[in-house]
Amino acid sequence: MRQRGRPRVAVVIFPGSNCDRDALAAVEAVGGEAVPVWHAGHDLAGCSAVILPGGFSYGDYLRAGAMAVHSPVMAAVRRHAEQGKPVLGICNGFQMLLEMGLLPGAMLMNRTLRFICRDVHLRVERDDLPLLAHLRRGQVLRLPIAHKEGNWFASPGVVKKVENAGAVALRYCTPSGELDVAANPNGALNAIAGLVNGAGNVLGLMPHPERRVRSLLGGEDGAAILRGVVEAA
Amino acid sequence: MKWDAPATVQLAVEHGLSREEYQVILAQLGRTPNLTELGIFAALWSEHCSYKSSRVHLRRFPTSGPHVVQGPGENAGVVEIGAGWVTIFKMESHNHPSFIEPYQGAATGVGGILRDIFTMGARPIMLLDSLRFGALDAPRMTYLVDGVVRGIGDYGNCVGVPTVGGEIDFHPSYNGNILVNAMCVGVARADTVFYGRASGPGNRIIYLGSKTGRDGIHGATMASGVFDEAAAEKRPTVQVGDPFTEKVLIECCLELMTGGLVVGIQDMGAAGLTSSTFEMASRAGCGLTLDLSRVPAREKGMTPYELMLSESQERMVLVTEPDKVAAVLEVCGRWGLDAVEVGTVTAEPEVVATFEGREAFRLPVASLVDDAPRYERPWLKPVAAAAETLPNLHSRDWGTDLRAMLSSPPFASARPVFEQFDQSVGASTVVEPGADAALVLVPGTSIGIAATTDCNALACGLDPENGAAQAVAEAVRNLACVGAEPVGVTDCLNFGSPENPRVMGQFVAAVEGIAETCRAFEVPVVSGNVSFYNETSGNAILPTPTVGMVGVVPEVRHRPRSTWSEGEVVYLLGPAEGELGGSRFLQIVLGLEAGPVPPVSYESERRASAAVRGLVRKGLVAAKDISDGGLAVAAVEMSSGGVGCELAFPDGVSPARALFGEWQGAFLLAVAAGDEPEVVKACAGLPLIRLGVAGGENVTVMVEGKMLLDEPVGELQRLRERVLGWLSEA
Amino acid sequence: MQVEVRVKLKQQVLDPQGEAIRRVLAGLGYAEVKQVRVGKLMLLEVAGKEEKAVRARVEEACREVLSNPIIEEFEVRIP
Amino acid sequence: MQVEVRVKLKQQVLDPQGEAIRRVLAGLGYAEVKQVRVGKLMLLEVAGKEEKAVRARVEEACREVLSNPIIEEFEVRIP
Ligand SMILES: Nc1ncnc2c1ncn2[C@@H]1O[C@H](COP(=O)(O)OP(=O)(O)O)[C@@H](O)[C@H]1O
Ligand SMILES: [Mg+2]
Repeated sequence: MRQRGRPRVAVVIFPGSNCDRDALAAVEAVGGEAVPVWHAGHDLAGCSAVILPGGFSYGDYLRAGAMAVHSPVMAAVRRHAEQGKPVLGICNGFQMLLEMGLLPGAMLMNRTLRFICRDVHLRVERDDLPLLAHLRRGQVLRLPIAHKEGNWFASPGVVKKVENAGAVALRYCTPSGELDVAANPNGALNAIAGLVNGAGNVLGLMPHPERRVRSLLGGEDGAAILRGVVEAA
Repeated sequence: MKWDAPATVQLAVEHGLSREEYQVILAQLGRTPNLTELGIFAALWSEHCSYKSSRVHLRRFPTSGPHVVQGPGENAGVVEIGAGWVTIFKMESHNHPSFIEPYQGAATGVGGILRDIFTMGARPIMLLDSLRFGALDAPRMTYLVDGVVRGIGDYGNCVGVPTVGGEIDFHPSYNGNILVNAMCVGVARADTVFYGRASGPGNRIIYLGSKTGRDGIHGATMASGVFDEAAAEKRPTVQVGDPFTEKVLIECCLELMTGGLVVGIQDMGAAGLTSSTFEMASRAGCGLTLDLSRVPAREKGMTPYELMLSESQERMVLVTEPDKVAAVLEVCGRWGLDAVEVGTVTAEPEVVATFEGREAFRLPVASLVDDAPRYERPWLKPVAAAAETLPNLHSRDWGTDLRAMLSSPPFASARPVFEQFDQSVGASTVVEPGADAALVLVPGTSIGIAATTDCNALACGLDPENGAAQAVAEAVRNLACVGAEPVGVTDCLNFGSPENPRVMGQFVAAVEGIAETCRAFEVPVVSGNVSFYNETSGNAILPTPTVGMVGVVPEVRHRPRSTWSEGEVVYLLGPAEGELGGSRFLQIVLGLEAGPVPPVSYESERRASAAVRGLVRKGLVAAKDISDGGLAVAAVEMSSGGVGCELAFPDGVSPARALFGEWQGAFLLAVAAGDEPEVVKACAGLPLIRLGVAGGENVTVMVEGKMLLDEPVGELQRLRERVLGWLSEA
Repeated sequence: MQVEVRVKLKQQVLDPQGEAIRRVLAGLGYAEVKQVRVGKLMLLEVAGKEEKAVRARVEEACREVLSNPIIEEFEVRIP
Repeated sequence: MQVEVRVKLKQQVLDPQGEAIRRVLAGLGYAEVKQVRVGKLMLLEVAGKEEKAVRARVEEACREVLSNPIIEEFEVRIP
């Protein structure tokens, strides 16, 4: 049950996180109470939703997100997720959710073997979940990506499961919403840019909604996603 | 050879000191220094650290102004921008290391300039990089371009500071000596600026950050020696950057500063522990003691010589009060950083170091810093390149000429470069790379900070004084295109050997050009960097005085546009014809590197920029200044949204000068039809020509009913994208 | 003692890095190089005398952090 | 034949990745891991029967592209 006042949303800060301040500001911008939570703690400061922000936790050394998932606070994040409460992983945060097994698959290096920062178009595949309540199925979003390891991979069996379960939240697409190799920036299987878990409370995506909550900064498509998280909290 | 062995003239010379300089050292000390002391003198008296050949000339720069908080002399310049904020910025070169190992050289260049900014209490909010490479078919060149771009990206991306601008240009004079100049802009509250000062005798010296290895020993002296095969021999261990540690350092240092735990702080840059400790002591008029045995070492058996001269990255020296040491160590521990108390500030103006219980050296601060040699090197006034008789320029196929220019490296789209850089981390980037200047919001405010780097080295080679002056003028125009008013300049002066009077003459002229123009525009030079000895086997690079300019938009209400949209009216603010002297048209199309490069006409530039600035702030125009390649190239750039244009020049103009002329301080403006009256009013008294409208699939330009250009936009864009396209492939 | 951890992409996982290297080699005339797969080589200095125990611990570390079973397989060698 | 190329950072060159991994392992209780150095493992499938000739070619490739002599050293092994 929702306590009075603005919903409290935890943004976990790891050594090397660098989109944490952006996520905190974005949460506030869409009406939530943003609460910074240090990775070495053991609880989520009574927050009802969690954001794992982007960046280069532990320098992305070894594998993106691989070392961060062993931070003390992650036990609390896992419990939170397993209790069906909202969790959003952005970019490096998405990579962590994969490393933790809260979402299926793994990230390989981009097809170009290079870091890519540019706006991409994303087709919304699900709108029947609280986290995605402000999106419409088939809608095309425009958001920036900024990563070197966003090439989502899983075994054929897992890919089939993912598709059958409707676990795909966002796919890279053309401005008009078609799927097309040229519109897939990193080579991700089935152009997958975002996934949800079976219960629908854990969402991971490579693009950066927190960078697009004001038209002055290039658009507000990101606000819809963050609003979903805040209201689901 | 042992670290405490007595020095000799031979050793001094091997360290890059002259025999005369060694005699001065003997006289000042009244004794023979040991090897470690000699190494320290050699580092601090190197061109790189002492500016011994340039200092007398750099005095010509205007460095003060009503808003200047800190001019040259500190780690970076500080300027007030209102509402209690200051901006702190600097540009620095990492040319030689990047030629040896492009990836690590460029990466550690970015790391170094970031430290110069956050060491002063600022949060870095933008990075820019000004790059010069040789011909793409020169040996190793594509490898160098690729390595430098990856190095800049991997470091800045990981640290999480957006890389939002820069330049990339190509010329055979850089075949054996590329340029990598990195610029960083930060912001801080006016009352939390910190300085590199070891003040307050009794205060403690804390070493913070990565352990010290044998990296880059002699780096400072190498950056000050002509770059030849021999240099490769005495090559030190290449420094490897660790952006993760840097990111943690930034957060840790800012926390220490806001926590009131810092008296003075400085990064260990060139000549590592040596320059940081001596400079901090010198600025404070104090001295200090160091226990080198306590310095965290990465390798076994490191000597005082190595500990003092190592250039291991991601290290800081911090001064704090005795009763705050524990608190400092606690914060550093939380961030997982090594922090060790290594010494104490003393009143006696000398640095005394002990190692394994005995004195390693004792040196007077003044002799090393203040009394470092200064030279008035002989120089020859450069002769500005004159005009050459040009072939008949009537009835050419201008479309072919334009395509030739757009297919050449100097006009390559930089997209494959900057798409490897995180341009929007920080969620404050209003104008990303691709426009004339970058615009970023001060976090949590609507104050915009704009930055650009500019230098047309081709023009500087033809006429160093006017070329450098034009670089300043172009920077002012680029800022105007995003609505920003200049508040300060940093520079990175890249030249050949100062011991060559011709090169020294280029340097003196370029400094004069920058100084005069900054004075005219009332923009102070608050920081900068000189990089000499950019030459290989006697061939110097083009004189490349890179100008980095920072501007402010007090309140950003509209997102500046650099491309036009269907139906907008297109105006030329400026004369219909430009000058062909020193133009890209002569260089690329006619194969002539010929003058003259005109001087800057301050008054008209100032007025045009002011008008554009105001219109952009109101969101009334999309603006682009006319620089390299003239109006034709500016029109192509404004079409990069996929919308062409139908333009017509006034009767009687010379097609070549109208299409490809440069240097007039002109702008292209695109205006919604309804806003024309306001734009015309704002430009009253300035030359304003209505050229036509934006729209269609082609870029078309006519004069007197004759079609000069009629080219499909898509094709023109593809030509520009192709040149560096390989950079975005696996 | 010196322990060597070898982490490779699983056979069925495509390796764009290896493929890029192969193409570069082919371009330079090394046509005889038919395939390249890139992995990680981690050299650990581990305190401990008892080889079996050390190996067990390092394998545990591999499962816990050093490799990702979805895309990688690991091998621990003690020379 | 199968050829293994091992590329390591030279001993005196800093390995930030290895150090970061060591710290995390220590945090997870693997205090006995005193040092970690990360290198590249390249597994090449090379056409050719004559081991000596193949080795020579691959070593040439290592000098030319597969390693960066300024910071790395390489070793070619034919199992
Ligand atoms: N090395 C680079 N890094 C980042 N951005 C770059 C780089 N080179 C060019 N750019 C960007 O590409 C755009 C075009 O560059 P340039 O033609 O030099 O602009 P201008 O001529 O207006 O100074 C600018 O926005 C510039 O910031
Ligand atoms: Mg411009």
